[in-house]
Amino acid sequence: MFAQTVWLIPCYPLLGVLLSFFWSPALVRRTGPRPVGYLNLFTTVVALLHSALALKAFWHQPPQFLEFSWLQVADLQLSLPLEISAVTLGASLVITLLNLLVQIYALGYLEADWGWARLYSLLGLFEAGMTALVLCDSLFFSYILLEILTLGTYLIVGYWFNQSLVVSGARDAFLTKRVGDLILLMGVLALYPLAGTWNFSELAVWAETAQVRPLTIALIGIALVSGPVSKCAQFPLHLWLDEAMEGPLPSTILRNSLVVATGAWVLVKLEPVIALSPWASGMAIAVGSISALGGSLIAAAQIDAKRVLSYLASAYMGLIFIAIGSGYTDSALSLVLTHAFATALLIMSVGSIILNTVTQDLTQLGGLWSRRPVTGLSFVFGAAGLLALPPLGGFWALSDLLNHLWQDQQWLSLGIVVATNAVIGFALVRMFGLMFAGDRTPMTARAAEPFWLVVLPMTMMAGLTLHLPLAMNRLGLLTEQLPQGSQFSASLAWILLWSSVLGIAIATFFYIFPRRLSQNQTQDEQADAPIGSAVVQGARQVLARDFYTEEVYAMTAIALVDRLSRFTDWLDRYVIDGLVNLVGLTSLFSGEALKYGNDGRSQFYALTITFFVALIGLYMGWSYLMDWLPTQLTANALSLLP
Amino acid sequence: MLSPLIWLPITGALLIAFLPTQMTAKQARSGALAIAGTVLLWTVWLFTQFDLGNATFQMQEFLPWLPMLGLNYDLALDGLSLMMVALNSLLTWVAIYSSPDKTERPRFFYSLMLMVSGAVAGAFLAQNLLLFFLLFELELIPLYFLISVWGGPKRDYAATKFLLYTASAGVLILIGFLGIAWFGHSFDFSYESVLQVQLPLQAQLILLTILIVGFGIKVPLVPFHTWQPDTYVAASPPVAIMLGGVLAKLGTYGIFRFGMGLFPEAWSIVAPGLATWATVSVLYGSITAIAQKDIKRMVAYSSIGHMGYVLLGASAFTKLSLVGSISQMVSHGLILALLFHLVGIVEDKVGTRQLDVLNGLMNPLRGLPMVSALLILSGMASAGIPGLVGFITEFLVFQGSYSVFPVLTLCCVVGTGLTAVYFVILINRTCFGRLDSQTAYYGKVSADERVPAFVLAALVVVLGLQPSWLVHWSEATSASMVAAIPAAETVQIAEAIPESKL
Amino acid sequence: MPTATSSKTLPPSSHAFADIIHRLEAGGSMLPDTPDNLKQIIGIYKAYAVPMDFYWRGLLYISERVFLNPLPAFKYFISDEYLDRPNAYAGDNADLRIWRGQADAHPELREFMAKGELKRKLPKWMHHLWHDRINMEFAEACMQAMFWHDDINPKFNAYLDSDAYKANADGAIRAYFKGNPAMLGLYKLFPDLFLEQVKRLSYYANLGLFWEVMAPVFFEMSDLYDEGKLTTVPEAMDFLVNGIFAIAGRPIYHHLYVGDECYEIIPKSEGFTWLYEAALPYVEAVFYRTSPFRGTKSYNAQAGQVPSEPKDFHYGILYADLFPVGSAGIPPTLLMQDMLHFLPDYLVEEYQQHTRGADDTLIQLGVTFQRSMYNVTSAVIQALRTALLYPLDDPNPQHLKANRDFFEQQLDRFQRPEARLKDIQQQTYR
Amino acid sequence: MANIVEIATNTEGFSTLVAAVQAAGLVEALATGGPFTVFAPHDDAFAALPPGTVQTLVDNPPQLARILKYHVVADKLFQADWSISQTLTSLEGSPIPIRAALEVKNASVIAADIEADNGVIHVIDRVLLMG
Repeated sequence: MFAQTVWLIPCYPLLGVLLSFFWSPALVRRTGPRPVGYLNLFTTVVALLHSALALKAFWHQPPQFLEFSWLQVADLQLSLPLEISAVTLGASLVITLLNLLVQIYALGYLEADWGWARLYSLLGLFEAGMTALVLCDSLFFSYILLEILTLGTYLIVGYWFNQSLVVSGARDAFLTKRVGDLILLMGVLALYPLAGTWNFSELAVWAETAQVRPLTIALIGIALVSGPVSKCAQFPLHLWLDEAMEGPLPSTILRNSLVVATGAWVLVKLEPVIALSPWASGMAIAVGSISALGGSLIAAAQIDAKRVLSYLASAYMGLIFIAIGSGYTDSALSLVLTHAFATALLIMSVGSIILNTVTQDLTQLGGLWSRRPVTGLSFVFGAAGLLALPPLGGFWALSDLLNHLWQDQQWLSLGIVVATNAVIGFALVRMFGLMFAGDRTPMTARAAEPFWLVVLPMTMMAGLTLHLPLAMNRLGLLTEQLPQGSQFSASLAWILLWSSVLGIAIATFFYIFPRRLSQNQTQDEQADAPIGSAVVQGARQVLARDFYTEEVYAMTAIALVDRLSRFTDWLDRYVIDGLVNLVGLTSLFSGEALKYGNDGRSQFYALTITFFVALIGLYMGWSYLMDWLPTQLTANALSLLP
Repeated sequence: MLSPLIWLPITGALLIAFLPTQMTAKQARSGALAIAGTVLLWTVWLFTQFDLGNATFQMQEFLPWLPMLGLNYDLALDGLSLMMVALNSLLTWVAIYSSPDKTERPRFFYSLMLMVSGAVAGAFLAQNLLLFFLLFELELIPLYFLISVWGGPKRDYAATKFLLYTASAGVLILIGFLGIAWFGHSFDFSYESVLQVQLPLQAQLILLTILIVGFGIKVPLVPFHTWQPDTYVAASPPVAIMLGGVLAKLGTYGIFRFGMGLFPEAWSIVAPGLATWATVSVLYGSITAIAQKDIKRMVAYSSIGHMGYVLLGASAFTKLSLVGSISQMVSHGLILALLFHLVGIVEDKVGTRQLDVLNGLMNPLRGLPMVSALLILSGMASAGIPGLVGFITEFLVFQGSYSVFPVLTLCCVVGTGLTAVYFVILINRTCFGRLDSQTAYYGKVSADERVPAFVLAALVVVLGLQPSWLVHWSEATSASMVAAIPAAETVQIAEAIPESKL
Repeated sequence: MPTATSSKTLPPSSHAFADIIHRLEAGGSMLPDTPDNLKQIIGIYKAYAVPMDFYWRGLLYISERVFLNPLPAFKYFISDEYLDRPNAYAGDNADLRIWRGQADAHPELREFMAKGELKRKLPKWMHHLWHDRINMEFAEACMQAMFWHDDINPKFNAYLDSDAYKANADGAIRAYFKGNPAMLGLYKLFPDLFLEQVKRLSYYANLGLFWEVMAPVFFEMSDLYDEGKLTTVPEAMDFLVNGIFAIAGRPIYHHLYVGDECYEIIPKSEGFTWLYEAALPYVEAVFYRTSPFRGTKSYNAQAGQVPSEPKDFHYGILYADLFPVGSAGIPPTLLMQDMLHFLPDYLVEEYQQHTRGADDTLIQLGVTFQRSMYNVTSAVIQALRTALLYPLDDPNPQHLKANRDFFEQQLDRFQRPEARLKDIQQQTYR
Repeated sequence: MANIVEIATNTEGFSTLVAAVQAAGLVEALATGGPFTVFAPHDDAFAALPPGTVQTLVDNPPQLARILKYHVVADKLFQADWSISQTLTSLEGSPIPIRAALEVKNASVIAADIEADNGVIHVIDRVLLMG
């Protein structure tokens, strides 16, 4: 019963979204907007229960498929297929569960906010969109949902629209994701004539026997990978995630843990198609490698608490891209899962700090450990969950990936994964040190743990992160590599563990010890990198400014579109319309400026049109003329012959 | 059955204009609205009578008029006409509804609006080339007055430009029609008999080119478009709705009916060129829109881009792309009308359309929150966000055209990306941002101003979620049009291009 | 010095706000004295006093009863005892009887709590969930501002960091968690976690005790206006100045009640006074500084929009842009909404006549509130001048010069572009 | 000679001050401790305060004591001693600015250098307030 009605799962939050409209501050005047929060909380709980019960019913069952017809036109049939299986229902359970916690967190974090109707309707939209995405089995509908989520991102980042950085952040998030979406759309358009289907399951079957020209499939594969590149905030389309940090923090939790992973999910589903072309999978690995290492390095140099975590999300997604590009979809899904929980927890704890220290500047924080131990411990658990530190989830997921890479002798990727893990460890411990160690600062002089509605979901999230390995074990995500126990597996685990320890140790040495020893140092000295040489400072600056990606964008793509649009505008006004305006000018000089209807002007309109008509006529008949003229000429020429 | 679509508005127009009673602006508006509403209801009834499976013309009406000239009163309806007539009836009602109560010289204004509506409906229904031409020209005069009397600054300039361009279009179309008679040696201008005429390919090409250019001016296609931004900007919002929503469709309708329909062989030859032209139009319109500072001008350029998709679908002439193109005409009409209506409200309340000046209209108490929300909706619909009608029609065009013109189709997809760019600029500047506390004492938006917006927005959403209600009407017609075009060329192109260009 | 002969007046000020400084020197307010301004500010004092009557009771309830409850879901559901709790400065048994008015909760407040805007008697929790209630979150935000800006209340904060306080708090915490080994264990593990919470609760008490005084003052002003006894803006200001002095010595303390047992965390005998430890820090923290609203400022560290020093903060009501009230992220909306329920009829009518009437009353009353708080700030400035400097009619020109320097120094803070002092001089700013 | 309290009690015009000192429970300290410099506000100074001010203070002895302590410096300073310094530190802890030869903060000294056993009294015309 719960299985056949899984299509209802996205409908509950969607209903909440629709009802939220009635609490718009333009409509509700005498009472406040809070009921909308409770309402959406309720629909989320219903969706969560439904997911859980359906999952229970589907445990160890083969997947089932449902199909809803949407549109049939000409020779195109669009129907919405749903895949109901333990995996999709499990994903939907994770999504609704995290949504529930985030929505509770938002009750506390935004308790003084008046825009709940918009916030909760958008959170609900994300919930509905993501549950629909994991349940749906069609590339076409996945594309539709991703596009709608792109719009949702625009609106939720633009939530505090009074503020200018929010507005530009929303813009950039929308446009960057849209670029990815449209490249994906190109892939979607191109794939159908070849495969004849958009259903993932049928695509997988098709891919087994597909005979396609290498260039064609390479281009399609690259297009299909490019869409998720922007979703998952991979280089070079990663900047939006940083700017999206202007949005309200609860939405950030959701975005960094789940929404960025939607791209990875689609990519996992498309893996058979991508594997058809070494170019496409190579691109996934390359992009993932750059993002993993680059993102974690950038994160290690940020001074903004939220932005450290945003770049770490990029980095972790990079690891997932490596996994998908190399064909290990199971590792990729484990990574998605562990990342979602750990990241959500990290952001929740950072939000709990920001909420009552009024700053997210790491250089202005410090000395919070003794007074904020709940948040501190949550941060530690989150960091441990993300890193390869046994027994938490990140360790198992990463060592699983590492094992695969070892078996396939992907040494470069293996090195990148290990190095990234070390850098992530460094970045997280550095952040921990800057926030919690040392003496208190003017910003942290008074810091009590905040409202219980913030702390409660945070501690629950911490509990979930700690118990994730057990759940993964139950789900069979760990079994694959644990029983092997062969030699390289164990040594790999050690390598991984040592890389984490190395990163942690270096950061501890630079950011926790000095702050504990000499607490009299001024904030600036403490905050800046411990090593003072110009080269290091320069490198730090490059990293802190995100490799100057923003500036590069501004000088390239943005400048190009801007210049081009100005040019065509100029062209339009002065060249195409200019033939007309020329007369306007002559008449201006001859003192007849305002006589628009005069004959000279009309003649020029006519002249312009005639000119272009002749041109277009020539163009339209060109191919024909080319065929026709020679024959005529030959005929004439022949006729001239005696 | 079809005549009321023409004669109801025209009679109404005459009544409002010449009834000797005194009439306030409000009464004139109510009268016009009642007539437009009746026409709209009549159109709805037509839908119930329409035979979906029938690809040929339906509900024919015939009256001999001047048979010696080949001119007869000959009306009929197929899927394409039905969509266009419906759009006309709806947008006429919306345009009249959105006209402010305080319009000057109201009787003249509303009778002209109804006149335009009746003439346009006639043009969409005409089964006789000369009748089409007459009605096509008839609509021109009232519009000239609507622009030059009730327009904004530079209205004379814009009206003259509009008149001259459209008149030139008319001349070309007339030349084309007469050319058919000349080459075909028959002076029967009824559509059916013209269809029977066999013309040499050479003549077909010449005539087709002339007609495409003639109608292309109306659409408009680059480079014949420069009248359009000036005119849209100068025209008052209701007139702009008629211009952009309905009259532009006369151009694409003409290309479908009298270009593709009459010269299928030549069509298959010029199609690749036409598709390129359409793509250039799409990219040119979209890119130029980005640089605009005036919302109306921006929307005008966006319209150039969106009409390009219609032409792309027509050039590809697959069943899917044709259905897509016809639906795209409707969806573009709805979205454009919504945009112009909202811009009209913004201009009325805030007193400017300049993107550099506008700010923070999302503010729930002092801004225009509902208008902003709908502006976002319509902008996103135009940018092709799924769930709204703009997406599915564009998608059908793309999917239908991809197999024929893959590279050009992908270029047009880039065009939708550019659309997103300028609509985000528009929304960011108008809706987002902070209200200026020195100036933000704007008036309230009345319920009357909201109704048309809600109606259009509801259609945009409902047809976006349930597109079969939009696309089915034109399926049979599209199929029969495609069937008329020689298939060999199609197949040849379809196979040649993807492999060579991909 | 022979100059102090005929003219005791100083040459005109060259300050950017010279007009306003001359007005202050003449015993006026920063707010121009117009009948419309008077009507607006008195009306809003009334509308402010009713929710304030709830705020102070709620704050004391939380600090004295809810205390360290880890899941304080019902902390806003104050007990009847606190609703009936006699205001120390109103009612027949008041410590000081200079303001009339009743001791227990205001009848309009009681009616609103019972019926709300739904105008229906429903259980408390239903009104609560329907958001048909007083926004205590606003009071907590003010408290948080006072708590967080730790440089403006040196004596009080020094005591919070003292061993005596630690010992008192320790006793209170142990008593409160008596028989709860889990929380006691947690306390043993993280003593600072709990101590910091108690410090914040001390600020709950502080602000509650502050507002306990302001509520009857505002009620009295509204009554006097209705009786025709307050006729100008300066009179309204002087009434406030007198009130500030009358109550200046009121003790600020923090007690905890476990059952009937009272634990003195900050005893009255520490000598903390209403003026020095509550009123002045309140004005500084809430009127001037607070913290940047998320809806209007970016917290992005790289953008540098948030000053790195708390003393450079200037986001209080005197600087606030009220036009975004009602949008997302603008916390003063909470207060505006609370006042909306209790507007006197003459203000409702006034708002109907301007801009969008009922549609944007929230912003209009916000602007009014800003005007009224400029008047309160004027009262504080005049009171400080009285306490620390010289009478306005002092014969000694050097004393007058000192007064002027003081006024100029105070008004310097409004030279920031965000300050609304210029706007409130115009009646068209609504 | 007599101690500070005795002098105040026996001098005309200090009844309010004396009553306040008694209410605040400072008699003992002022009578026996020392040496002190006391800036003693005259009765008129108390009377000049807005209504209710004194009443509230008298009702709350610790708070009153704090205000009174602001008038006391823990040293024996004659006018010649204190008038050359910028500020004095009061018993309450806050500084007392000296603005001119005969001005303590915003109060003027009416009678200076009244010596007592355990200190010196200066009579001022205004109640001093911290801040």
